[in-house]
This record gives sequence, structure tokens and C-alpha cells, in this order.
Amino acid sequence: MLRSHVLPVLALLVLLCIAPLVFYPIFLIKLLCFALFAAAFHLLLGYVGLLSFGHAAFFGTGAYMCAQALARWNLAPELALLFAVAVSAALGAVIGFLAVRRQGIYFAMITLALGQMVYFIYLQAPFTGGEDGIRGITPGHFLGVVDLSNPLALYFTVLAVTTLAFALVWRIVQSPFGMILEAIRENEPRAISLGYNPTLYKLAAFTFSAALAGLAGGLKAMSFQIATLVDVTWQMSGEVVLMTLVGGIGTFLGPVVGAFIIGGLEQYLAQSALPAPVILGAAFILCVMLFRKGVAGTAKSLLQNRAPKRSTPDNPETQATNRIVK
Amino acid sequence: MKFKPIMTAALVAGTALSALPAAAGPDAIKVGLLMDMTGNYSDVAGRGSVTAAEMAVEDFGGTVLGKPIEVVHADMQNKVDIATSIAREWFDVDAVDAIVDSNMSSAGLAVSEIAVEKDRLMIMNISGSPRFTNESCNPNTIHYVYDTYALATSTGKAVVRGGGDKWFFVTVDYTFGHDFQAQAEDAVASEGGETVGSVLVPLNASDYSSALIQAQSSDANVIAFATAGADTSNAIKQAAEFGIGQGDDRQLAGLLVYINEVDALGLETAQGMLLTSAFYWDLDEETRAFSERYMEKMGKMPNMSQAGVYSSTMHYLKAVEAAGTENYAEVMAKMKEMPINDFFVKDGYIREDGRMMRDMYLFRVKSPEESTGAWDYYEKVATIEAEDAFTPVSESRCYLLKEES
Amino acid sequence: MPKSAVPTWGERPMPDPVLSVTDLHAWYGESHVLHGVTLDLKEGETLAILGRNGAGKTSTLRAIMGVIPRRSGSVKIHGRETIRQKSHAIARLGLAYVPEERGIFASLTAQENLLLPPVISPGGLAIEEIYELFPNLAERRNSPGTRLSGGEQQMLAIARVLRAGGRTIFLDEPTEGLAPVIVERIAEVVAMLKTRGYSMLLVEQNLAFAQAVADRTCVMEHGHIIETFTAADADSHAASLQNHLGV
Amino acid sequence: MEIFGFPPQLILGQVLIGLINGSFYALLSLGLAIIFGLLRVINFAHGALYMMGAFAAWMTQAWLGLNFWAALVIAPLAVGLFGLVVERAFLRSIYHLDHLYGLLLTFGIALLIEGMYRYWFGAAGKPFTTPDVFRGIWDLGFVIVPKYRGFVVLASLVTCLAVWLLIERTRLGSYLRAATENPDLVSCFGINVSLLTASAYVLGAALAGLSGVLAAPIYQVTPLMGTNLIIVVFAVVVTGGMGSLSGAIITGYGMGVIEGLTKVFYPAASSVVIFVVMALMLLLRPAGLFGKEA
Repeated sequence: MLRSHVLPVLALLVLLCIAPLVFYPIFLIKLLCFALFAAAFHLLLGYVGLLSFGHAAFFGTGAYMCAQALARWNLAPELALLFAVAVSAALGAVIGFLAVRRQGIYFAMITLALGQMVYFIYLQAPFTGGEDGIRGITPGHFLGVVDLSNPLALYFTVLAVTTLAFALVWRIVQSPFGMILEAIRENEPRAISLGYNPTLYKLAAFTFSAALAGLAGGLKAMSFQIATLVDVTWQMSGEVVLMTLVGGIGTFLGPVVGAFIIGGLEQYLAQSALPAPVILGAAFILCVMLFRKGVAGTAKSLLQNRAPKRSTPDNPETQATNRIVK
Repeated sequence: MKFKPIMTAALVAGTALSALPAAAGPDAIKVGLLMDMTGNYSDVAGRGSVTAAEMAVEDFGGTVLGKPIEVVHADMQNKVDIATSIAREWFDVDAVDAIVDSNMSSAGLAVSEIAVEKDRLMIMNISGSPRFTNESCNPNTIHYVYDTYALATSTGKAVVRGGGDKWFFVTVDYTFGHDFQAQAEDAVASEGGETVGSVLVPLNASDYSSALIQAQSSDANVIAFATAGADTSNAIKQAAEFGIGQGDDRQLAGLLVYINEVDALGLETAQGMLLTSAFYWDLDEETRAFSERYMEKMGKMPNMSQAGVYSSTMHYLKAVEAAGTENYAEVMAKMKEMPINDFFVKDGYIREDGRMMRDMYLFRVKSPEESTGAWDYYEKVATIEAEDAFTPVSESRCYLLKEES
Repeated sequence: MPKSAVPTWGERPMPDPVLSVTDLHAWYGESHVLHGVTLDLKEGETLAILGRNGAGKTSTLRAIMGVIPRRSGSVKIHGRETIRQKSHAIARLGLAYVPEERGIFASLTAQENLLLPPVISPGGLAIEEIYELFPNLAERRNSPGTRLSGGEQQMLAIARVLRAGGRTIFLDEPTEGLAPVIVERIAEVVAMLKTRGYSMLLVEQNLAFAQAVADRTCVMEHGHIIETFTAADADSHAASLQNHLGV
Repeated sequence: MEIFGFPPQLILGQVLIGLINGSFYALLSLGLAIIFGLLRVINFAHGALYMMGAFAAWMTQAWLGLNFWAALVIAPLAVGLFGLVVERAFLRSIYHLDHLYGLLLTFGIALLIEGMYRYWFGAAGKPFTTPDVFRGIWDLGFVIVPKYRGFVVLASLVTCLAVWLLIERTRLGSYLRAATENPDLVSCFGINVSLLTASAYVLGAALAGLSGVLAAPIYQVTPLMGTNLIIVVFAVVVTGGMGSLSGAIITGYGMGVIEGLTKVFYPAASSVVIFVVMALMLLLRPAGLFGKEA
């Protein structure tokens, strides 16, 4: 399991290291932030089976808190990011406490509603500056040495932080904690009978996911030097769902692939005559109707089918596409 | 191994997607517009603003300093990150010389900072945030059409002068609304009027009946809406329903109303409302001449921001010609030096803080009986001098003005 | 008394099978639950299917009714192939389904439950007849369906399909969880249905009940029918039956 | 006399106004509940269908030259027909999947519809005025009610009652209720459940369309009018639970009134009050006020 991921991950890292030769660093930073955001969302969907429709609340909280710390308190960037993560995690714990009481579509509706509530709170809170957003951010020096005003330095800092965050996600998924989460997803009553408290585990996962989403938001605010309402809207929550769906639910790299595709698609739509909302809506419909495994999932099963040993009629992959949550 | 092909594919796709359309040679003069082409603001800006910029280039003759002039535009989808990354690419790769409009104040402010960083020029037409010429002012940015301070002040002063001296505010409950109301209250007080009450309503509240009942039970003779967009439309529509402002002794004042919103409401509903605008298509021969040409292309009349895009683009091109270079500093100096006289603005000038100073107009929306046809919506009630409408130098929070004084 | 002239059992020497199942396979998702079931039910006959829990008895009924979406093989009803048909169309060929656990709807009153199945062929009992046969139901007609006692619910489940007019009745464990007195009453009802000429496919775990009413008996295990015998041979199969049912 | 420093007239007035908002919440959550019952799909496209109803009303006036009453009939039919197409073309093929896919699919459909409408009709929307009969206001002394709003409350009450009767007292209704509990068994009785499911979606869509027509004279008819509403209605649905239709109706009206009162006592919270009530309900009774499932 681990070995099968080493090569693709290394290849991806190498590609990301040489990517600034071809792409704009700031565009790549955006993709990395989205990828981390999608991974945070997917941690909950893919491993706990909970679809949150309000994750923008944490992404936006991260962005606002990091911006607040950098612009008004002049904190060092690493401290600003930690602050963003802490507040997002706290918010995650509160929202999670309410939301994990229900499952499936109810969980989705509850997170959507609570996310909208968070949006209204930020809208009305004076410190967010309404439509103008929090501005005047000077990113400063990361860990006191890396000058973040240099785009490449900024890019590699963001790359390093996201890579660490991904490694952490990987560790967690593979840890006993991650195993218990999967056990809960597969068969909750059984997990209870084994003496685990599913609610507690779900809440922990939710909080962790919120913290990661906050980190992604904080990185974005630090890099773009602005935090705005856009990052807290339900549309943003919808977008991260789409990224994960396109990339492939249930695959470790799926959210990354999805974030890159949707981020690239938005950039492409900006300069085309096609109406972006219509295209995104159509992408949703297409993915649900015809492409439930997503890019990574489809590629994975294509590769597996090439190896005849692994292809059996009872392939769990085919079953997995019928359900998100058991 | 198994993920490598996916990643390669994703990155190749990414390359293809983010690749820009082939640009003309570097020695073209390029102006760019970052518009919401398909979202909430696509009516008030969008394709219409791009068309206005294209008309300006065409009318200018298509070339300046012997170079072709090109208009580029992008759908920023109301996302700050898209707007800023495209602005960077435009400045760096496509050698865009000036960005002549951007939706959303947050995106506009960010783009304005990028313009400073890249030594280019930015003109704001659609957004009304006073920050552009206050806290966030810079030598690279011009705020051309209006700002919320001017709208609130002009409406406040002109309406009190016309006899509406007791004000009740229906205000959207966030920074934008709070500032908007405060500015209007100051203006009302400066002319001897008073604020008798106010009520806060949430953004996107859709139902205003509660606020309207409170307004109705006050003894105000002016009910002002410190709101924007769909909120204003809903508030006005429901005011008509409650019989406020139609046939009673109260007047409605919309602090920020685009003609597109009046068109969408219909005169039946909007009649009698007072509003301030920098432009109306049917003011004189010149405005009609431009607007009818625009109408032929777009199927609707231009609003103040769209007309502003034409006027500011034209002024920019004239300044390039006069300066003999596209260097932003020299062009900016010329823009600030040359007076502006066209259908959009008479004797306008650009102040040191980037504020284009122009007269504002108070309009009253016609009743269906008064209207002679499509788009015949406004009757001019008053003119507010530029110095009376915009933030005075003494109150400015812009460092560029502080240095001078 | 039945209103229409229907052939009663034993009148013809070789009655056509009303139901003929050949090599029926069925799957729930990925799990293969029926592995080639073959059986037939003759006009007016009562056929019992016995077997342990999970042997595929209920699945056989459900597969015949077409509510298991993935199935293959052949199911002919009155000679008509139905393997590709939708369950509502299959039901309209004259099947009357009395599901396990009775399937009484909680959100419907007893009377609404009774009136729910649309009349699929003439010859069903009128509501007055039903209330005559099951006076308890008449008393409780306005109670929510699931407030009825287990026995009443079972009567209701049978009564409602009688009203619809189907002449081939599928009874899925009608005695499950009922007191012996009630089981006796159910047996009376089933006997009455036999005299009226209904064909019945009975799924049971209650051996005594099944043997009291069945003309023939099939034993199922692991999604197959492993043996079939007539009521006359029942005694000689008693030992293997005990073994298969694990009584 | 005053209640917490507010004149009782004001409070009574706000309760009445709240009932009007509640009318829309009730009609929409009723439609959602009917659809959920049979399809097990939370219809994210409900807000878009509501918007389509309002636009359909505008079209019957602007394009067909018909009056409000015609719109009141035509628009729900048109939206219902559209619902039929959506159900047959998309929803039908995902019933066997996890219910979350239904949510995602209808979310995509909502984005698509709203995007198309914005593309066709512009973001500012279209004019629609109060029908002449309902021009003007009733001054009840303690509150002023525009006549049209009185009509809205009446129309929504009548509609809710009619739908309730349809489902609780008719044969079709008993099919629907039974199929909600056990669709397989219902189909074993010879009832075409697939058709029933389609009718449930059509009925829910038509109710959303009807709300749209009723809303058109009050709210600006724009492509986004349903977007924010649907999130509030979701909160209403979570609060009420999916247990019963009457539950959906009562919670809808109740939440409207609570929201109305908040506008008097603490206006700053009026945008979040419904979400707060939902959060409290989750603490006290996770299944919702009328919810049955755990």
C-alpha cells in the first residue's frame, strides 16, 4: 500500500518543483491551497464517510484569521498560520459537535446551514471589512529567514507546508486512529460493540479536517495578501465537493488531481466565452451520472484491470462507487 | 508507478487550460477588463463594459503612437484569486498597459496594488468603494465614475434641499451599509435635515416588510435604502406593495441604483424614487448619440459605469498620444493634467488622489404615464457640483493629498 | 363463496402450472442469493418451501415477484415469461403477495391497508365479505395499521390481497411470531383458501403448519431446492427434513 | 402596555408578517418532504425550481400576454413538467446509489439552471407587478398588510391543506404514503412505483413552482432568488425532521414567525436565527421536532 504511493508522490513532488518554470508561482500556489483544502474535505468524506457542505467556513476562517494576524497584529507568518489553524480547529470542534449527531444527507444539510451562518457572522463582523476584505497584508519572513515577498520563495514555502500537511494526513489515515475511522464508516454498530465511541472519533476527524482546511485558507490569504468573503461562501463549499468528485472519492491523490483540474478549468473559463457557472453545474451532473470514480479512481481501476490478477467480478471498487457512506 | 500517468495528464491539461490565447505582438497598446461576465454583476458591467471599451478604441481610430490598440477581457467569476492571477499574467506576459475596470472592490483593490508593483495603470469604473482614493490610494490608480461617498452625499444634500428633511434609513447590515448610511446622515445633517430612524436588514434578506413597517410608522418623509443590487430591488418592490412612496407624502431614495435595476423592476414599481447617478443616456444630444450606438450593439442602454469605461478608455488613449509614450507615470501625469470633456463628463479632471471629479445628478424615476418608451426612465431633478459631491481634500485619508498640502 | 366459476383443484387430471420457475438466479448487489431454483406450482395446489434462515426462501418469492433487480433464468406465470418484466406488471398477472412480517403500512389505517392493493382481476372479495370473514378487522378499521395485534395484522395482510383478486397467493411465514391459537386460526384461513381454489406458495419454518396445509413440499438450502416431495411421502422424508431444518 | 419594551401591535404585526415568509418556507419544505419520502433525495434544485416558477409567471405575462391567474395555473404545470424531465432523465438512474449522490446531482442541476437563466435573462431579473385585484393595503389597526400578502397566506394555507388532504385522504395519497414506507411491497400489489416516484417529484416541483409564482409580485424575479432561500429551507427541514408532512408545514410557518419576531427584538441576528434554532434542535432532539428516524 505504502510502496504503491511512493513513486507517484515523488513524481508529483518533482513535477511541482519544476512547475514554476512553466506556470505562474501564484497560480500554482492557488492550486496547492485548493489541493490541501480538498484533501481536508476528503479526509472526512473518503475516510469517515461524512460529506460536509460547509467546509468553506473553515477555509474562510483560516484566511480571515491569518490575514488578521498578519495585517493587524504583525505576527510572523508561521505564527499567523498556527493561529489560523487553531481558530479553524476550534470552530470545527463546535460545528462538528452539532453536525456529527446526524449522518448522510442530514449531515450535509446541517453543515451547509451552519456554514451559511458562519458566512453571515463574518459578513456582519466589522473586522472582515465587508466586500473590501482584509487588506494590507505583508507576509514578512517565514521562520525569520525566507523572504515571502519573493514569489518563488513564497511558492516553495507553500509547497513545503502543504507537503508536510499531506504527510500528516497520510500518517493519520494509516494510523490506528485512521483504521478505527474506517471501521466506523464500514460498520458503526460493530465499532460500538468493540468499545469505540464513534461520535468522539468523528468529532476528532471533523476537527482535524477543519484545521487543515483552515491551514489551506491561511496559506491562500498569506500568498494572495487578501482575505475576502468569497472564501466563506457556500459556492466555495460546493467547489471543494466538485474538486473531490472530479478527482475521485476514496483515492489519496484524487482531491489533488481534482483541485488541479478545477483550478485550471476556472483559469481557462476566465478567458473563454463559456459561462463558468453553467460549466461547473454540468461538470457536477456529468460526474454523478457517468464518472463517479473520478479521474484518479478511473485511472486506478484501468491500471488494475490491466493486471489480470486483480480484476475480479466482486471487485470492491465497483461496489464502492455505489455508495459514499455505508 | 500507477499514478504517474494521471499526474502527467493533469499537469498537461493544466498547461493547456491555463495557456493564454495567442497575444498580438508586444508593441500593441493593450487595455484589459476583469469583468464578471456571467455572474451577479454581469448586467451592470460584463459584456456591456467590454463593448464600451471596444467602442472607445474604434472611435479613437484603432491605433495610437503608430501601434494597434487591443482590448482584452477575462471573466473573473467574482473571485479575487482569479482576478489577481490574470492581472499578473496580463502585465507580465501580455504586456497589458492598463486595466480599465474590475468587478468587486476587493479584487479591484488587489489589482490596483499589482499595478503599482508592475508600473502599470488601473482605472476603476464599476466599484464604488471609497478606499480607492482614501486608505488604498496610489499613484497608479484612477477612480473614475462614482463612489459611495459621492452617492450618499449627493442624494443626501440634494433631497434635503428639495424639502425631504426627515430621513429613515433601511440599511444592509454590514460595513458597506453602515458606512453608506453614516455618509448620507452627515450630508443630510449638513443641509439641516435630520435622521429620524433606521433599521438594519441582513444581506440577501429578500423580505423587507418588517423594515418597511417600521419606516412607515416613523414620521420620516424620506425613506432611504443603503443597500445594493438585489436587496435594493426587493426593498423598492415591497415598498411599492406597502404603498410607500407612491401616493403618500413620503419619498423613496435609493442610494445606489443602476438603471439596469430600474429596468428590471419596471416603472410601475420604481416610479417616484429618487436616486443619484453620474450618467443617464438621455441627458443631451451627445449622450443620446453615444447611447444609441451602444444600444445597437448591446440591445440596452449603457449605465454610468459602462459609459465611464468608454470615457476613461478614451481619456487614457488621448493621454498616451499626448505623452508620446505608454510609460504609466507619464501617461498618468497627462491624464491628470488634461481636462475631460466628452458626452460623459463636462470639465472633469482627475485629482491627485486619482479621483475623477465630476458633477453628479439627482434623478426621479418617471411614472409609466410620463415615460414615452423603452428606457425613458429618469427625470433630472438636481445637479450636484463635483466639489460638493466627492470627499473634500480636507477629509481625504489619501497620502497623496496629504503630501501636497 | 367465490363469485366466478373457477377451476378447483383436482378437477383436471393434468392442470397447467400457474407458475413455472426454471434455473432462477438472483443477486443482491454482489452477493449471489439464488443459485438456480426450479419449481412449479399447479392450479389450486399448495406448495410449501421449507428451509433454514438464509436458505433463500424469501428471496425466491421476491425474485419471482421481480423486486430483486438482478435475476436470470425463467419465471413463467400462466405460461408467460416474466423474467424481464417489472414487478408491478408481474403482480398484475394474478399474484397476491403476503410478505414476511406482514408488510402492514404504519401510515395507513387498517381500512386503508385493506383498500390499498388495486383490483388486478375480477373475482376478488368485496369489502363486506372480507369483514364478514374477519370481523376483527371491521372493528379496528380506523386504527393505524401497525396498532393491530400480530394476528390481526396477518389477517389484514391476507385479506387485502383477497380483495385485489389475485388467485395465486404467496404466503411468506404467515405464522411467524404468533401464538399457537392464532396459528390455528391462520391454518383455518389457509384451508378455507384451498377450498376456494386458490393456488398457494407457502414459505414456512413451522414444519407442522406447513405439513398440515401443503400438497407438496420443497426443501431449500444455500439458494437451491434440494428435495421435493408430496404430502403422501412426507413421513418418509421426516428424518432428512429434521436434519435440513435443524430442528 | 409593552412587551420587553415593544408595543404589542408591533409584535402582532411581525407575527403576521412572519406567517407570510413562513408560507414560502412551508410550501417549499412540504415539497422537499414529499420528494424525500419517495425518492430519498434531498432536492437541492428546489430553489431553482422556485425561481423557474417565478420566471414562468413572468413569461406567461410577458410572452403570452395572460394574467396572474393564468400564471398561477400554467407556471406550476410548466415547472412540474420540467420536474418530470429531470426525474426521468437524471434522478431515476441514481436511486440505487448512496443518497448523497442525489444531493450532489440536484446541486449540479441547480447550478446549471441558475447559470442558464442568468445567461438568458440577465442577473437583474424581470419586472412583475402585483395583480390589480390585490393592489393596495388593509389597515388592520395594529398592522398594515398589503392585500396581496393576505392572499399569499390564504393561498399557501389552502394549498398546504389541499396537498395534505390529497396525501392523507385519497387513494393516490395512500399509494404515496405506502410507497414511502415500502416501495417494493407496493409494487408487488401491481402499482407502478416508478410512476409514483415520478409523480412525487412532479408534485414537489409544482409546489416549488407555485411558491415561485406567489413570490413573483413580492420579490424581485431574478435567477438567484432561490439560491439563498434553499439553504434556509434546508435548516427548516432539519429542524422539523422528515417525519411527517404536517410537521414540514408547521415548522415552515413556525420558523417564519420566529424569524419575524427576531427582526423586532434583535435585528442583527435575524439572518442567523433560523440556523441557531436548528443548532439548538440538534442539541435537544437530533432527529428534529417531528423526526422519526434516529
